[in-house]
Amino acid sequence: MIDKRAASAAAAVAAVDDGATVMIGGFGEAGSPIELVHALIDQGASELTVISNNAGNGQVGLAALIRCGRVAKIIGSYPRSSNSTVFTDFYRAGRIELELVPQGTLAERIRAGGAGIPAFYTPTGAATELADGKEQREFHGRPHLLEHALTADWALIKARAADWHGNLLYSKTARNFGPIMAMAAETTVVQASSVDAPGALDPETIVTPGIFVDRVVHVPDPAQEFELVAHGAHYP
Amino acid sequence: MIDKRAASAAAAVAAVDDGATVMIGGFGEAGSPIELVHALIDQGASELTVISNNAGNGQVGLAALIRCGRVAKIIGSYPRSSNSTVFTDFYRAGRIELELVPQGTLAERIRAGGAGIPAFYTPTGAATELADGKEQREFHGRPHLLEHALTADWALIKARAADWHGNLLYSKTARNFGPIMAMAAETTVVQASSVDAPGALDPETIVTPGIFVDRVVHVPDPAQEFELVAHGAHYP
Amino acid sequence: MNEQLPASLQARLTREQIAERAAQDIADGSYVNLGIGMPELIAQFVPEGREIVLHTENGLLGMGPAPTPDAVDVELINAGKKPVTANPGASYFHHADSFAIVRGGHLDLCVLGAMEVAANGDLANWSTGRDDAIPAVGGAMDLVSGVRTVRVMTTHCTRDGTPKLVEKCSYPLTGAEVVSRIYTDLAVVDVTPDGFALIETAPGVSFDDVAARTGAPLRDVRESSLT
Amino acid sequence: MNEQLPASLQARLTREQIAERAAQDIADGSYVNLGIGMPELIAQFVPEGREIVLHTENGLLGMGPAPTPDAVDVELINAGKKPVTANPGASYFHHADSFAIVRGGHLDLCVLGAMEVAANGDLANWSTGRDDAIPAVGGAMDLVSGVRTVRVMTTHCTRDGTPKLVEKCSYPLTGAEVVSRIYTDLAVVDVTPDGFALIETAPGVSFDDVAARTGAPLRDVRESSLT
Repeated sequence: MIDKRAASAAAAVAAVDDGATVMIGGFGEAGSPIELVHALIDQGASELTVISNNAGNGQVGLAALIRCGRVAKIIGSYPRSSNSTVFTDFYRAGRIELELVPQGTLAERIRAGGAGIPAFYTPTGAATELADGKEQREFHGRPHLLEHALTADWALIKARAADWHGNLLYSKTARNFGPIMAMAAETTVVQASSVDAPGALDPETIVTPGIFVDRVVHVPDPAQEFELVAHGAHYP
Repeated sequence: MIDKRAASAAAAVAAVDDGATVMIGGFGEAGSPIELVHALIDQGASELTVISNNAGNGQVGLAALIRCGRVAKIIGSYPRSSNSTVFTDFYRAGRIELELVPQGTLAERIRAGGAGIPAFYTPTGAATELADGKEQREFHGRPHLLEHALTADWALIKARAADWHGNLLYSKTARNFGPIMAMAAETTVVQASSVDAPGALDPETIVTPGIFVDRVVHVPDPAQEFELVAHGAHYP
Repeated sequence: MNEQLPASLQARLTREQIAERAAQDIADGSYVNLGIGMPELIAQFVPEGREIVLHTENGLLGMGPAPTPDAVDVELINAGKKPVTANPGASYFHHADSFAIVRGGHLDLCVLGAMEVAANGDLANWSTGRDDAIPAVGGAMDLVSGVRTVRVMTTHCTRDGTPKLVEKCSYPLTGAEVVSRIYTDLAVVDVTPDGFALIETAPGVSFDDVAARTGAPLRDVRESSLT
Repeated sequence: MNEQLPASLQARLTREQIAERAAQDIADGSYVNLGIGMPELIAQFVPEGREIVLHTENGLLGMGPAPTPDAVDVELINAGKKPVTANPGASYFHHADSFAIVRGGHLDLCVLGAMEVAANGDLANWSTGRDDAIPAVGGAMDLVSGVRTVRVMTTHCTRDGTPKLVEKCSYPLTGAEVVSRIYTDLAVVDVTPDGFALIETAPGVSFDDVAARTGAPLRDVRESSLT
């Protein structure tokens, strides 16, 4: 029988090793798997490479993971925001490495990682300083860059609804990186507001097929990062 | 106001030029846009390059387009089937060219065409005769082939439901190549069993966003290729 | 701006007026991405009778205006991370599909902010290049390399009066030869094979006013100048 | 088969029995793609208590058995273009997503038919290479290059008695060094770094029976042979 439900967020992330690469879903405050990231903080793994579009907000979630000194490197497109003081401080102090990737290239590299495409060419970033050190090649008379797939040991993502097989539905723009990160990680952990038996979700509307998901944690009433940040919440 | 409804299948394909490249959706008999292909036969364009997984069945749809002598070349993965005698005859007589592409590479090349990726590397087909003439490169110790994007002047596809913006839902495994062909063609024409005002489709469940679609033809009770073939139907 | 302004420049356009002007050029039925910041205002000024569909790169086509405060959904935001709504006909998709729309050339137009635009259409709008800056690029490079028409909405000069329309960008590029038209508080300027071309000024602003505040040669191609 | 068979080979396995044997090795919870033709039979023999999820490359995960004649939906078919059903927990997706599953290494196992399998795991199952053949490859090359474990289900020899397990394939390859195990009407044979290894015979079939019908050296690594 296929039942990917985990007993708790803690159980779901218990096996994360020091030095692991972890994809974390979300764009801005929408779609952040706050409960899973907090469980990862409690779990204690360090020297992590985190792949995430942003670098966290306020003093919770990914920002708290950084503040606790667990993140050696971030791969993302937009680590700067009005609420991202933790990353800014660590970056200025030379305590965290950054690989900056254009947002569409980041998304495509993650999808490629999930789709078994080791590398692809893209026009994005050609003739900019983000092209430095990258292979260039012309197609249709335009310069393109060779970009390599991104994969990860773990993906932590957030869904609106799941079933025991790991089939997922998302909520509005909180979908963002969830579906492609689920494809690209060795072990994908999902927190979902509802978790039902197979058959509960319409097969025509499933966004992430369960084959991409390994563990489902039921978080019926997830914290919204937006609200935690607005209220000045700290974790731990 | 955005209203992509076409008055008829004939009107929707009226501008197809001789020599055009046309993607035609469907896998086996599921998802074949029969009414659109028959309108294309009536319209008369010839010397077409058709991108389609299969090469038609019986004496209707794509098989009829070939029989009428309109197709100069097919790009597909599986033109041979028990019902595809038309293609077989034309191929043996040297009257049609074939570019054979592994099915997953065909799908990825079409998606790449729609996604602005001019080329990508794939392990599929390495060390086979379908690698002949292709650039090879090693990634992670395995040989990979460089494959180029496919685009088209036209895509003819079939959907279950559409709205005036061109947002689409599909039916089960008739979805197959529709969503990616819609992305990769300059002009995408859809035949849909229902066509409603914007707002009728749940934005969370839309498979093809309307931006990929140019013309929507309402075909309330489409012929099923499977049944036409079973009954020995001929077109025209 | 510290310098004494000539009377004509007292009347330069507000942000809303620039947005309104930029909106005039958006064709009915267009698919459009509006950059974070000033360009977002354009959505409010689309002329009546035209329907445009807004794309926001975090996964929504058919973005509507900001919600009323009681209708805010923190899981429905735009690329600037502000709450928005979804219009009838909207659709949600993941980030790879969203940038397939961008990179694949499916958007008709994007209007972006700028730090500098060069006379050949080079755009700089993502980094000051300063050592202490926190690097952040977002989707800007994807937009300029994928969208069919790239326009800029910006003040003509920085707060200290330095021209933003320049011979060559001093800041790191977002993309090379990508911008085709610039809307500012003083003028509408096209990027042509022969460099900047003035096609329109704000009411009461002269060609000389604009040329004096432009850091590269400016040709006058206004209808009025040609008669 | 024209030759006179030894008594032991009269008892070789039926297609259903080969399928049943292959099904024994599929772990509970596996994601599996079964090739068109003989391998499709395996789905009927999954041991009780094990749940496996079948992928069909034309866009369905969670494929169920054939429908009753009155429940056929012509828009719900498998890769062999035959009507199927969808189990609870199924999902539909387009072809690029379907082959992302294949190429991305997400399937645990595929079992394919074969024209030839070489002692190094090379597989030929898509083309006779004859001049008059209609080329057709389908998803076979994608499956063998993407799925973690590739096994073969086939008759041990062709109808005229020619071995299908060979030193080197004579037909065009589907993939190089991809097959790890072969289920036939006579035996279960593994592909090892040292070539073919017999791990099991059908009841009443001897090592010599199998070796005589195998076109490459065969080692006997059965438990019984090692005691």
